[in-house]
Amino acid sequence: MDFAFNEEQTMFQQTTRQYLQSKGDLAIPRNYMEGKQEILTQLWGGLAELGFMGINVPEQYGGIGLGHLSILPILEEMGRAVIPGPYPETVAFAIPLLNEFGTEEQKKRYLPDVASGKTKFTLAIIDDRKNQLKADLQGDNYVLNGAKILVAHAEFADLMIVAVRTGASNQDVSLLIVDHQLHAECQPVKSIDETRTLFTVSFSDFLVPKENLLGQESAGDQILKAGLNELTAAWSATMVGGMDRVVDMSAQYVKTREQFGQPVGRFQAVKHKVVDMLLALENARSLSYYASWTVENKAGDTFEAVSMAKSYNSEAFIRTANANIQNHGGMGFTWEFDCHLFLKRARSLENYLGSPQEHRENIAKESGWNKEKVLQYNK
Amino acid sequence: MDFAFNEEQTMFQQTTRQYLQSKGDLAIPRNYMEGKQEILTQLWGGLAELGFMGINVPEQYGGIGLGHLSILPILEEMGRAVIPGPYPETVAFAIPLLNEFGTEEQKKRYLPDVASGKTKFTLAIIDDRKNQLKADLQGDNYVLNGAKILVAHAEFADLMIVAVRTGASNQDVSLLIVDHQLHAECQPVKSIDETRTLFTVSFSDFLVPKENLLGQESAGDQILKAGLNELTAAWSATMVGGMDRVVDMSAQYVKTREQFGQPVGRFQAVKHKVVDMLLALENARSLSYYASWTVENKAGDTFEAVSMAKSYNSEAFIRTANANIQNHGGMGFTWEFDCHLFLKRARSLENYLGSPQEHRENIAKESGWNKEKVLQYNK
Amino acid sequence: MDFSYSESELLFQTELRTWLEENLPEGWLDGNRNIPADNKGKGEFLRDWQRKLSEGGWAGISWPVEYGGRGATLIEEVIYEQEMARVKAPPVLNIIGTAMVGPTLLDIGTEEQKEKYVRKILNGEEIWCQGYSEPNAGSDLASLQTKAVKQGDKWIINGQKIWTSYAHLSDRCFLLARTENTGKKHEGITAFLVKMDQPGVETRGIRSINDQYDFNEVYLNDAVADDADIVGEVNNGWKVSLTLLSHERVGVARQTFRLQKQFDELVELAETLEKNGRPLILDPIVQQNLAIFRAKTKALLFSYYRHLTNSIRTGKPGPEGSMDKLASSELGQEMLAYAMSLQGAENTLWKEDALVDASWQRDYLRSFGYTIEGGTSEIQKNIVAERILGLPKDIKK
Amino acid sequence: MDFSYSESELLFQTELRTWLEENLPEGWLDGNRNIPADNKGKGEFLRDWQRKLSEGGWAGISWPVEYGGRGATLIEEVIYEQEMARVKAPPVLNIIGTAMVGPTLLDIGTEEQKEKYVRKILNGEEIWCQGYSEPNAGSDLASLQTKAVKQGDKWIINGQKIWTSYAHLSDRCFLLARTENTGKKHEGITAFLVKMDQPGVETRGIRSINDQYDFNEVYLNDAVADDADIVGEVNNGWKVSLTLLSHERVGVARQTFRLQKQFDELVELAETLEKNGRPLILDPIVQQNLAIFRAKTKALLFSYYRHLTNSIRTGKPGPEGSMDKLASSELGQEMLAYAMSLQGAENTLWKEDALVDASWQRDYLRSFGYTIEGGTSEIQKNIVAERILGLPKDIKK
Repeated sequence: MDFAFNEEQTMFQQTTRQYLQSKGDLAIPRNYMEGKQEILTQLWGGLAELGFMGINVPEQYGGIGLGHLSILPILEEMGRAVIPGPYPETVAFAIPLLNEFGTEEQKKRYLPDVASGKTKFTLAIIDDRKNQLKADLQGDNYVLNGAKILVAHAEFADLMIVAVRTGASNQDVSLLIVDHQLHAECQPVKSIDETRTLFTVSFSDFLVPKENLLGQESAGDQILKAGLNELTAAWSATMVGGMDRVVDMSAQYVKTREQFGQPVGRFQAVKHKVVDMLLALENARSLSYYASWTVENKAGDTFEAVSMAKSYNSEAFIRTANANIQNHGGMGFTWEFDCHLFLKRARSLENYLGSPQEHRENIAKESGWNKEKVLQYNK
Repeated sequence: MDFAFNEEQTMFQQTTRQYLQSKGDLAIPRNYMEGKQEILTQLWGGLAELGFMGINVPEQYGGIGLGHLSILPILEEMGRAVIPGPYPETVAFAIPLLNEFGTEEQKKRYLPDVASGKTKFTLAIIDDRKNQLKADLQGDNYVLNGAKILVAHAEFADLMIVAVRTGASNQDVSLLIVDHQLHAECQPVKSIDETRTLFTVSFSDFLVPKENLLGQESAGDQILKAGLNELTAAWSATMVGGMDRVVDMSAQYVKTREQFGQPVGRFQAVKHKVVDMLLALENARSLSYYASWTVENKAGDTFEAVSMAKSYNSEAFIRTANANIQNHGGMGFTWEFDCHLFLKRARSLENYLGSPQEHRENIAKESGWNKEKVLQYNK
Repeated sequence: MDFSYSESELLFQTELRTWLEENLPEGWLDGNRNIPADNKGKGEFLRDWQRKLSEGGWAGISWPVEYGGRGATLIEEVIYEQEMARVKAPPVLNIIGTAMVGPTLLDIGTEEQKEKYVRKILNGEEIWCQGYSEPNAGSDLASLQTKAVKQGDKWIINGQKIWTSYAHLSDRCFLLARTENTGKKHEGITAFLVKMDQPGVETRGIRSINDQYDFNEVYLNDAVADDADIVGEVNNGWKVSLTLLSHERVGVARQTFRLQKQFDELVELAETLEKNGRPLILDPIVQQNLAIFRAKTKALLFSYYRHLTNSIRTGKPGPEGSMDKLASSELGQEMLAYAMSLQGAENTLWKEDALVDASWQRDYLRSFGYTIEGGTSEIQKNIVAERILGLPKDIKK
Repeated sequence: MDFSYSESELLFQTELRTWLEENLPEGWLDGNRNIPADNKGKGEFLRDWQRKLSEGGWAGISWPVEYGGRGATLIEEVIYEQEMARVKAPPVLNIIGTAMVGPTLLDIGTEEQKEKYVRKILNGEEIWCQGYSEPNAGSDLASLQTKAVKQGDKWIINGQKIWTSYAHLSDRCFLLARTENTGKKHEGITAFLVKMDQPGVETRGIRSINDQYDFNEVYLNDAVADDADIVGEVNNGWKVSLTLLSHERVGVARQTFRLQKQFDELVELAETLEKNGRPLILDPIVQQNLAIFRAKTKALLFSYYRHLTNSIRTGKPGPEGSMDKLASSELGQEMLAYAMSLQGAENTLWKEDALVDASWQRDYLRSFGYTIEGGTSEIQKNIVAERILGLPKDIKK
């Protein structure tokens, strides 16, 4: 039994932190928000150089062949600096799905390019309410019509994994690997979290070759379940990083900011508020570690573990980011100080990949508190 | 507009406080808990002498003819001293129901005796799960068989208003005025709140004269709704008194108890906790005042107002009573200190007359958030 | 104990409602409540509204009739704020002037000051701001360091203020400066009426986390004031500022009524948004949360009324205002946070892309200021603890 | 990072499980977990259990083998506590002896003290209590006033202790007393090993709010100790007491595992209780609440493990124990409160009339002690703030 980072994880963590600091730390999201989107390309190049794009890509495809637990520290560090870009989508969704469900040809085509940093993935899974995305198989191509909303970083990603309706029933969901940069229409929408750009992506008679089908046709729901579980674990880990940072920020600020001739951290109202933040962080970190462990080890309780992490961490991240603003007083209310970056990121993750309430419903389901089980119990 | 006690209310409040203090204040529930139940008889005599048993009894039946708002301050004061006995049941349930639904004969028979302190009422409305109380009309008598649980102060009350099934349907509920002291079996049950004794009351071929029917036969549900609404407002008022007292206790204690060479109330963790208690008290008082005002004025939103008071106040009472224990440190954990009396009373009222969740469901219903309204809205 | 309005109060309410219906900007009541985002457009829009209010006799209603007010009662002031919240009226640009500076000058100003300023406050000819906070004097206001030094017959003021609302749109500033450095910190402060349009005064907008620029830094570099610009006496500014703050109850009323409105809109939001084809409001969990908010918003309203009753009876504002401020700012933040949660994965969309109404996102972010400005929640708790509960003061060096 | 037990750890677990199944009191595993309520009966029952543990080699498992222990690893200690919580084993009467006094004497006791006390601690022949808190020295332990004065070759002890668990059943007390009045408060304290059965020692049970008498006041009127009864050196008791407290991690483990068990029972409660004929657990609101508790209890468990990992790696207990204690005591109180709420109008029934199991009511009331004893939550927060976050110390006079 060992519940802390091992040497390798610690190394990944330190390397990431040093690298991000060398690139400007919180200046990275700042620059990105101000329109300097080239920072993302630089960043991605650097991550690839460090080998971080291929950590869980098998060695025969140019990667290192490790698992989810090895990405965990990198994700935490990215959360600590509110890093923009589809890193989680690429390494904790596209790569594992390609590993598990991709054809040999798909693996050869995509994985080496992902590992080298050439190819970035995002995903498109939420339908426009009024314009559901459908795919008709015509000859060797799927013909796509409809739109997806809330697609993160469509501008930067080269490819996206798209969930499409390929049949009459609600269950007929298939996953396609789509080169949206060809001629899908990517319409940016404004979000309070300007470090995660969101797009509505519309397809109009858009052709996707049949060989871009990921997994079996109409097996999309099951594949998605696995992929989203890992992606959710990944984003939960970034929240731990964000919380770690706001605890640090608060602790530092209240040690130095003086009022009434005292550092404000000497007043218990402030002092204990930072402790409450720390306790929330401790919980979040524990749930994140465990969730990632169940993902890597395909443990039987992985869906429950990930739902615990996501529901707890997303609410705790909002709460601590909120407290961090309060601890900074008026300065926390300014655009200039960094406090709001964390609050906004926390909000943009709150309901992404399922709301806290939905994840708690999932805990209930996975724990067998749902109807069927209980009625058995009562017999 | 005037949102504070008027002169009359202030007078009732002061008189009650003085009277209860003269009787020993918190020694009253202490004595009662230790088995000196004669204290209740003395108390009741005193209350009657002060005219407090007849405040809302019409003048022609020996009372003063005022309304619910005049009882409010007395109830608060009783809550402040965790007074035992069925005062709310008598003045905020039996009297108003007799006033509104009693026959002239019933009023003459009961109201003067209630006003003089001779007759005390309680109520029995929860069926024993395994032994529902039913009443068969045979000749001039209802014949009662079955049992009621959680009947408060059955030992001290002379009469009880009992809800009985008088027909085949679930809606066939009728109210009877029952002299349970005759030969109903009153079995005490142990409760953590020893200031409110509870009984299981069993009836076996127990005869109740037909003229003891309160209101129409099978109209019990509607009558109960009105009666319980007023009773719930009354108990919510006692909670305000209880909260007022724990705020006082905490404020006093933390001013005098010293640790680290300081009164502990100087430490913000403690200081602000008492402020949070005060804020909860303020809310509770406001909701209680308004609820009582809607009861007296038969306002259209009275059911919502009372549910707001009950759901908020009962949870806030628990929370503040809990904080009061913590503020007293180890001493708060002793039987000897009075802190626990309030916590236990708060718990014994939490789900009495409906749980907080149920009252919030009622707020939703009364606010029209329920299905019917919303479906209309969506059309 | 009576929770209803008197006839004359109801009359006042009707009169105001009618006036609002006739005078609010075009389309306002139908929900087209767009205020220009740019500083210039916003300034003009708000000045127009201020002028309209003043012409209609609806600015500074509590002022004496002789100065252009209505001599409104406290209850009428409350009704006024209630109605303004109901229609979500545009903010009153000269609120500092009409609610605080004007009444303070009427209280303790010189005849000359009354003559010179008071009418122009009401008709919006001169907009006022207040210069209190400084970078190192936030919660600890008495530590302010902006200095005013007498040179000849002029006071020369140097320093920096922060969090000055609408400074960039203001003509004058009610400013606290240090005129004496010995003795206790709060005994060397003087209150000045300072002209904004002068070379020594420079304002710089602060971008808030909701991307608005309502607050400013104000830099004072040899700004000038006369003896005639002093309110009260030299070194008596601390007391003067307390007089001014005692007029702040109206702000609390505004916050309280805004909450009532916000709650109604929260219910509408839950009725509008759907999940799996069902309105959210049918979700029992949503109902429980709304019921909790319902009880809390109502409780705050009644508590405000109760505290007001005390003020009316005793003839002076009590420390309960701190409780109202504390509770309403915290609840406002909570309810707006819940409105964010309800909007699902689209909850962060804002400005023209907002899911329902961009004001949810803007107000949510704005709400983080509620618990900081005008005394943080922590400071309010100290005030309540010490002034209402009589608990010991914090230990200070 | 590995969340599974090694083979030898699993073996240890199996061995303990088998022993428990064979040695727990008759019917215990089937839920008949009645401990006599009266002091005498309870004392005998607990002494019997202590003796059984000791005979089986399951008391003081972390002790060196030469002193009758198993030299268990930290992880084995954790497994031990986990299993004990799983079967809700009777409390270990001599827990102060086995978990704290024994290890402390082995650390820093004299050879004579080890000889005299250590074996009798393990086999339960001598039960120990600890005399720390006093009426005016609770959170501020260093203010203790119980005095020990040297007269000839004896120390004469006078004063009063409070909150001494099981003092009425104990043979010896690990007691702190003041031996020097000058200098800093915590520099004049000495640790004594005091015999309880002597004329100068009198215990009086404290009735707790859950109607139990587990705590005591201990009155010392010319109680006597020898030089040989001093642990460490005269006036060095503060450091000795810290050594002793560092052995408290086992208590935290116990609390953490008790929570896991409590959560499972809470789910069972919700499956058992019905409303309108439906088990409460089908109520989506109940499910949400249980899911929150599920995540929190799991989080505390993993946090405890993480902190333990740190201790194993660094070879010493860290300040994280304060976080574990704080979080688990607060969560325990919360969950028991929820168990009360779930029981509806019958939630206050207790003892033989309890709706489901009287231990809910008893434990609920007991939980108010969790956040006070062993350092209040407020004190723990100070420790965490100062020792982990490096925030400034409280201002003290």
